Amino acid sequence: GGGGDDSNDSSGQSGGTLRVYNSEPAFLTPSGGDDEPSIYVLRQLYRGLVKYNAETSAVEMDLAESIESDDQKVWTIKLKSGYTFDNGEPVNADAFIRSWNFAAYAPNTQNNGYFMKRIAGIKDVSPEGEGAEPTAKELSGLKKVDDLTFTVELEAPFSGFPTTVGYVGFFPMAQACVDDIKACSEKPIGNGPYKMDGSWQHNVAINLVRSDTWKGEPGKPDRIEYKIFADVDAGYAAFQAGELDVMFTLPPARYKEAKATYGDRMYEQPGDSFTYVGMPLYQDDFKDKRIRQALSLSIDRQSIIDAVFDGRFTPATGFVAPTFEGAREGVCKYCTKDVEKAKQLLAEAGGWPAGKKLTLWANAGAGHDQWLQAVGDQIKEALGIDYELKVNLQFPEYLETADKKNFTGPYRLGWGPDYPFMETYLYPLYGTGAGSNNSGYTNEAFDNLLKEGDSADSIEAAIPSYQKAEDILGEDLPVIPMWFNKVGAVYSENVDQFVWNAVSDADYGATSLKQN
Amino acid sequence: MSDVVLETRDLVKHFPLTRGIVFKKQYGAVQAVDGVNLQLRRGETLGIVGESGCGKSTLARMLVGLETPTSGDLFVQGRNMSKVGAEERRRGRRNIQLVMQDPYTSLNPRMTVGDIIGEPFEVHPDVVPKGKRRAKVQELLDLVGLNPDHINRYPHQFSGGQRQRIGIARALALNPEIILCDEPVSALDVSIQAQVINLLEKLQAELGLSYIFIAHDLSVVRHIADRVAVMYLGKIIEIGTEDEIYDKPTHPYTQALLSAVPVPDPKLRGQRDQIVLTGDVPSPANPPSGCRFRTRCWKAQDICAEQEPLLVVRDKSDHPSACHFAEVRDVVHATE
Amino acid sequence: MSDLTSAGSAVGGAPVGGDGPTTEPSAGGKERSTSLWADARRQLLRDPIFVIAFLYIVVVGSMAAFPKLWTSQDPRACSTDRSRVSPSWEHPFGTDILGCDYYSHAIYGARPSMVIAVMATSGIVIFGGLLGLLAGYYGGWVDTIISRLMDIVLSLPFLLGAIVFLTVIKRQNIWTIALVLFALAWPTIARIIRGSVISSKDLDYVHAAKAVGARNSRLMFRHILPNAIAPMLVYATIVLGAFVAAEATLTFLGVGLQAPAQSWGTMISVHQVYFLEDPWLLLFPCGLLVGTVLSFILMGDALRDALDPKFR
Amino acid sequence: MSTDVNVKMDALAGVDPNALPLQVKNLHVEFRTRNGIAHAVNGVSFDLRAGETRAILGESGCGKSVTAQAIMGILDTPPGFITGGEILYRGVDLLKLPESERRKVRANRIAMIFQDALSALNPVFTVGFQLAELFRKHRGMSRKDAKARAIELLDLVKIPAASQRVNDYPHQFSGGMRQRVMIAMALALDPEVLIADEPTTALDVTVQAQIMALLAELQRERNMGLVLITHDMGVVADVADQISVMYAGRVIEEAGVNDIYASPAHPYTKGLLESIPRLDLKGHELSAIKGLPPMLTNIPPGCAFNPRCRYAQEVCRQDPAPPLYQVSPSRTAACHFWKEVKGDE
Amino acid sequence: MGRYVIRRLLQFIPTVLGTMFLLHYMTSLAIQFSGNPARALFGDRTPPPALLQAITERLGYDNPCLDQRGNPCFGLFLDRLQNIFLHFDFGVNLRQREVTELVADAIPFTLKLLVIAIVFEAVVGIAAGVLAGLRGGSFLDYTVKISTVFVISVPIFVLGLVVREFVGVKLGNVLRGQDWIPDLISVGVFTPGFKADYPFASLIIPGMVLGAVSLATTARLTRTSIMENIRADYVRTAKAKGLTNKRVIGVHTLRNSLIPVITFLGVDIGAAMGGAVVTETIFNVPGIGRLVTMSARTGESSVVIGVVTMLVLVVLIANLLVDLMYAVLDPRIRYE
Ligand SMILES: Nc1ncnc2c1ncn2[C@@H]1O[C@H](COP(=O)(O)OP(=O)(O)OP(=O)(O)O)[C@@H](O)[C@H]1O
Ligand SMILES: Nc1ncnc2c1ncn2[C@@H]1O[C@H](COP(=O)(O)OP(=O)(O)OP(=O)(O)O)[C@@H](O)[C@H]1O
Ligand SMILES: [Mg+2]
Ligand SMILES: [Mg+2]
Repeated sequence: GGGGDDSNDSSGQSGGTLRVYNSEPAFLTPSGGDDEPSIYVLRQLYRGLVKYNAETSAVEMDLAESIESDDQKVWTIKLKSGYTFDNGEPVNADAFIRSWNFAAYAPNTQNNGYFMKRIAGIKDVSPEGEGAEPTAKELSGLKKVDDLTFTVELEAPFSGFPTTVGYVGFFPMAQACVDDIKACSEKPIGNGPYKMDGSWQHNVAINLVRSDTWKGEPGKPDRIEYKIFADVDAGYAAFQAGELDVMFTLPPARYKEAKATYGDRMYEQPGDSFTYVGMPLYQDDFKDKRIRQALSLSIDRQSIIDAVFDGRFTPATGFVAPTFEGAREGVCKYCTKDVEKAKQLLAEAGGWPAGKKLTLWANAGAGHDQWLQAVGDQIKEALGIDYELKVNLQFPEYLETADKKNFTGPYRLGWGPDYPFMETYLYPLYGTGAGSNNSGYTNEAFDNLLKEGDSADSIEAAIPSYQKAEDILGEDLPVIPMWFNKVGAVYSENVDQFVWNAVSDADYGATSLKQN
Repeated sequence: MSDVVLETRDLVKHFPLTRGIVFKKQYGAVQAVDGVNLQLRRGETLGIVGESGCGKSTLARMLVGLETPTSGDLFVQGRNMSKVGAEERRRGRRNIQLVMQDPYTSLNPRMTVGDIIGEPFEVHPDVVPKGKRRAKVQELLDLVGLNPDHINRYPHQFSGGQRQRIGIARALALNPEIILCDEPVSALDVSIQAQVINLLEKLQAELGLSYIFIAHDLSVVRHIADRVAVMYLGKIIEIGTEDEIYDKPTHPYTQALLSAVPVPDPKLRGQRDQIVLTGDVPSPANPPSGCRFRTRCWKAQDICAEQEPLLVVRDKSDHPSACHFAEVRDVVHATE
Repeated sequence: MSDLTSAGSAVGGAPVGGDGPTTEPSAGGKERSTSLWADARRQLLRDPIFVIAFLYIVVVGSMAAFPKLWTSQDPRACSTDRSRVSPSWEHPFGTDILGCDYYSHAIYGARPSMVIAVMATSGIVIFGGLLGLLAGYYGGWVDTIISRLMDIVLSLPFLLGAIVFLTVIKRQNIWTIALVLFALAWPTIARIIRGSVISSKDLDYVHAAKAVGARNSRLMFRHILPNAIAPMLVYATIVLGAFVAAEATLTFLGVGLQAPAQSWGTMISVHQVYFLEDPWLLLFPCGLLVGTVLSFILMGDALRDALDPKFR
Repeated sequence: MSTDVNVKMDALAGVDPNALPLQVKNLHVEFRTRNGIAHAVNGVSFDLRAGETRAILGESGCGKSVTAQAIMGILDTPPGFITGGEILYRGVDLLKLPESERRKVRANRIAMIFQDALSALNPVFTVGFQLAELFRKHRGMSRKDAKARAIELLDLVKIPAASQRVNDYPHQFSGGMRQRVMIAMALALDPEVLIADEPTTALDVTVQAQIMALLAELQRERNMGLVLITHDMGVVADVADQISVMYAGRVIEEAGVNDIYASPAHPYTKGLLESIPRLDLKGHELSAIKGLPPMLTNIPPGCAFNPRCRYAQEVCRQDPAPPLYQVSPSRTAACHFWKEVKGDE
Repeated sequence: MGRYVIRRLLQFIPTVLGTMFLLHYMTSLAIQFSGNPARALFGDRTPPPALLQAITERLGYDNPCLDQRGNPCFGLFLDRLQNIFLHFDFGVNLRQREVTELVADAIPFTLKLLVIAIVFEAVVGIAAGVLAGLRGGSFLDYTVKISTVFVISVPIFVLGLVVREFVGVKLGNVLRGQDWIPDLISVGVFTPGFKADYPFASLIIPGMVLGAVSLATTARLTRTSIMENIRADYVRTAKAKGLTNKRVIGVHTLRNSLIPVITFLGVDIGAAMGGAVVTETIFNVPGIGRLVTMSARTGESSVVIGVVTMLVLVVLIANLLVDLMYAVLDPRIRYE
């Protein structure tokens, strides 16, 4: 990070009030906020060990001086000195250890406890057994060396560890914050370039102003106002009425119109959220990979994207978002429509049970039924398999159905990366016994390739192993990749330069306003 | 006394006044009827007169079983109706039928005349066998002077007088011995009223019916009744034959009532001995002590407030009268 | 003088009341049995608004009952290749976002909308009517219990209640939606019936029937109910319309019918977002829906006028 | 007394103090309803002298109230329309006056009492308010003075404890007292003509006697003309000077009170008198008028009474309806056979 | 009067308890049948069991009865009642915020919205109804009738969306382009949604949309009521008193006619709260309706119970006020 001198010479770049769209955050604490709206605010209030390069997604040191390991298992982290929280507490090794311990300890009920799962000793603070009580309050893997140095021991080697700690869940917390977490969420004690002005006006607004305790590169706007909307359509209407400067997302159906109206002020970029149709491999009908391939071959992804989403997505031909390092096109050879081949594969697999309907699953109320219906229509047309939709489960029940592996047919789900490292698309979804492996996929070769990558010497060195693993998926199709989103943000005429970070999305602190 | 078809002994009806939601507390009662003794003989017409709200209708409703008496006994042909079972009471009720006041509301607008008059047969299927009911209804229509062909018409297609005839036909359906008429002609025009009164008299002569005839029009009552009872605030205050009441009234209230009736003869104007009462009828929820009429009575003395006068024959009268100072006074022919 | 007053009646003495003031011109011969309903029918048929509304409902009803009569297209033959095509000769209403024929959708969409409205309305009429009748007729503790029950349901704001129930029930098909609409709306009808029963149970003709010995059931169903039914009928007609609209609103709120079920509600809520770009996607189902609701309400109005004795 | 406040503030142009307080000439009123045109009033005429009581007698629906409403100018229009005739107040034709002028006549010069006092009084305002309103709007009095006058009036109509009752609502009064309040309201501005539309029909006989006595007293005091609408032959015999008998919207007989009772000249009047049971005449069967009054939408040609009339002959069934024959200098009857009727006893 | 109020308040108890139990049972069933709502917090990621369990406990969904399908969970209900009535503790939502706090945040917006809606509905509805009622059958009457009926037959969300798009955005943008229009109007009133800077002005249009739903009913009710009263005898009396037309209508007709309308408006508060669900979503008003919709969808039973219970109380109290108002407006209604 550079010093605070550059903003002074480029006059007209700094200052003003940036009004942005947001939804109501869940928690404004690093340990609790795991939802998009929270993260958007938290990233301006707090800063962590590393940050991501806006264009390349590469990891850059932020508060950390260095993050190093010999064995990819025990990591030593050295901090820069001189940073403090808004309340004057120093940002030191304790601030990080405190924060991570606090999140991990199950009785604290912090949502980001999930992300501490790789750190040694997690089983003691957040045991897995039904009704088991934690036996420790602190993670045994975190050790303070001196004020500005601490070590992190992982349960298993993981070469991508430095990429993960840029996530808000790994940001530091002040002692005062941990002492009264509720108050800290209402009026955060941050260590970042902005601090809250007043307190959180729930469902209405969150206003940030520049923090004078921040030593790093200052944010561009003097003030960031997050206007809170419950509904993206309402937000877009407000944008149209000139009440917002940045809208980081668009209502799906308004994309075309927005592009026409705000073409030059629209920011588009491939995104990283992955939508797929999972295959319940635990059902006999889907055990044969040729069936899965046939289904995938029947789908014209682009046509669905054009019809239902105004062409806003990128058809997926692989399992890793194209923006990620190591991602390749055409990993999945069955991901473009080819009816002849589909029919042939289906026939080879012995055909589909006559008269049996394919049940397509999605959770209710999120608008998935539309495109799923189109998928069904295409399968029906290509393979003559009639389908029915099962789209009435609310999200909790839907997820429980997934956890319990009770789907009776293809199901829609999505995945967003936790850190900018291609492993995030692989192990959690397809690793044997992994948390989000809903299809019940298990493949020893795949698991071994992942392990190989995890213990590679560096991030770069890990990639080839992961790519091999992805190739296996491309053949086995435990899930049918559908598409990756495309970022579509619009900004107002007041905005001079809009900054989008490939990993952490819209960066309001870096977005500058026109001065007049 | 075998010819007494209906008798009441100390018949009382109090409507409780309550308050509270779960635990209802009674804080008073409307003493609508308070100890009425009556006898009705076969073939006779007993008139009941009195001011509005004095309890005439309530009494009538108890007699036909629409209201359960608070206390007291009702004998129909010697049987105590409050002591017999529900089924017998229902059968006993057949013997007393009711003709109501308002011909416009007493007929169900959605039923045909045939259904209305035939309803008693459906309720008591043993009276007329199924197949003959229609013929019987037509017979009844004919009896009350309506065109039997109109059996399928609806009430709104008839005039008030005609409707009242339908009501009478319904009352006659079960061959009752007693017909209770609660102001049957009050709602009718004079010219029509006469038609109905004539019909009632004719039916009585033909079928040997006994009538209890309630009205507040004293002239009509005199015209039709053999005996007359005068009610005031839930009690009978004077009872006697039509001549005794009209020509020799002894209770001050009866006298005032009679004197107030305008006589359609301009020659008598200013010559009658008119007694204009002051004040209103007291509330039946809170009647005066002793004699209930004392608050409006020009003869009232201390005793009237203390002692309730019994309905008995006194020295200066030849028929029962509930006044300590009962005394004959001729008001109708006062100064002729 | 009696010979002059008796007008040749068979029995004598009592004059026959001739043809009363309200008798129709003496057409001789047959008696036409006119009733209030017959009167009302005649008046309704003379009311152009009623006739138009009624015809509209007949059309919509036939769409719901016999969709094949109106279209030969399969509403589920879709192709994303022809998504949101404007109306044309082949697709008179255009196509929807999935490229299905919008016209046949609209036709087939009538059924769920109408079935839900009709089922829920008959439910509240039967159940609400019965409870209202019991409460009004018996009074006392029966009334207390039923009234409290009505209070409880009525104090839940309708849409909120529907959202809570439907999210809980989760199976959002026409049965459950009808059930929820029914469960939340019956007290209104019960209240109406209770009111009119209370006011009509003391009518003279009820007492008259009681005086001839009629039992409770007879009094209730033969005398009280038929006269309490007019306000209920009027209300039921209006409620039918309201339910058609409620189904759409629930769908908009995400607790209504779900794909692939097709109702006007789902059509509106799926396509409302396109109403600036492709307004017809909203206009067609909305038009059908509004027309239906409007027709029901206007029919209810006309019915009220026709049944109102003040107007005859 | 406070006669000063009773000075009419608004003078009415063209008033001839010597003319009769009220004259109705050939009044026609019809109702245009869905079921056709109802001819409610078909040529009613009568005069009213100061201090005189004119009774208008007739069966239900014969047009008595409509006549009264037409005189007051409070007919519901539509459906009611005055299609002909004149209503003269001291020589001024009220029907030709503009509404603003007409309003000044109401209550000030011609007042009216209605049959059902409960529904005729506004249930949501106190009796005092409704009385005081008259003084405030017509005399421009202050609230306080108007209230004082209201109490005086209640006293005048013999309501006990008037100063307390003035703040009560109509439903808190008994039937007789309400009717007295109505009378007080009608007399408030000291009108010259009072129209009483069945003022005692809803009341008990004892109360009726009180009210009629009160009305007679007040009428005498003020030398007021009274139009008494009723169908009670007894009341008429007690109080009326002149009688107009109406049938099917038409005056069919007009005479002084004694003449009519002694020898009715129209068969309808005669039938009416014979069909009342009389307290003093017990025994003989009532002679009813057969049949029913005609529907006003469908009045039979000729004499409207002909289908029910025992004297009716061919001429009665043909138009035109019988004119008002001069029976004696002071009485008329609309019957071709009035002589027979009158002589037949 | 005080007695009456107390009695009515006592009557609330069973209603409120009944409603709470109903909601409690529904939400318990939801958990029993579809699982722990806390699970949804983690979405695609499977949470560590201990964490999930801790959160479940914190949210109060750990009662074993919630695992037994159909169990009414009386124990849990009693606990909840205790918490609510003894500690005023309605529990927390999934984000661990106190329900009381959530409601306190949201309710001012909803109340403002309701006030605007009711005032709009009352003023416009009554005015339209009076105009239509006075000229029954005229062109004006017809226009009012058709236009109001048309408004009710359009589902509120369609109305809301159209108004937001055309009035809030399109028209608003035009107005905002004019310098001479004050910001309060162009930015505050003509806005596509609620704005914290114009907490009242920006609710006017949403309030009007909300009010529009019942506008028709108000107008029609007023119309019928006026038409009934304009023929009433006391209006005739008022005319006979020589009062001006304005006074006859404005004083003698209107007050009587408004009694049923006011009753309706009171009852409508409940319905309007329901409508607020849609309006608040469309116009981004951070009120109760939006809160409860979201909570119902995510299965946050404590929020649903808490919020709806409070709403029910508001509805009941509104009804009580209406009754009292009724007594004020109509002296015939007397309470002991
Ligand atoms: N169901 C009831 N509950 C309470 N009070 C009642 C009830 N029925 C009648 N009353 C009261 O009982 C008294 C007598 O009433 P009833 O109807 O018998 O009078 P009535 O003599 O028939 O009067 P009218 O001549 O007006 O018909 C009245 O004060 C009335 O208010
Ligand atoms: N508003 C109205 N609309 C239609 N017809 C009316 C209206 N008012 C009165 N009429 C008709 O006018 C005729 C005369 O009515 P009116 O009220 O004058 O009778 P009435 O002599 O006063 O009878 P009653 O003795 O019953 O008061 C009746 O046939 C009635 O139906
Ligand atoms: Mg009675
Ligand atoms: Mg009249």
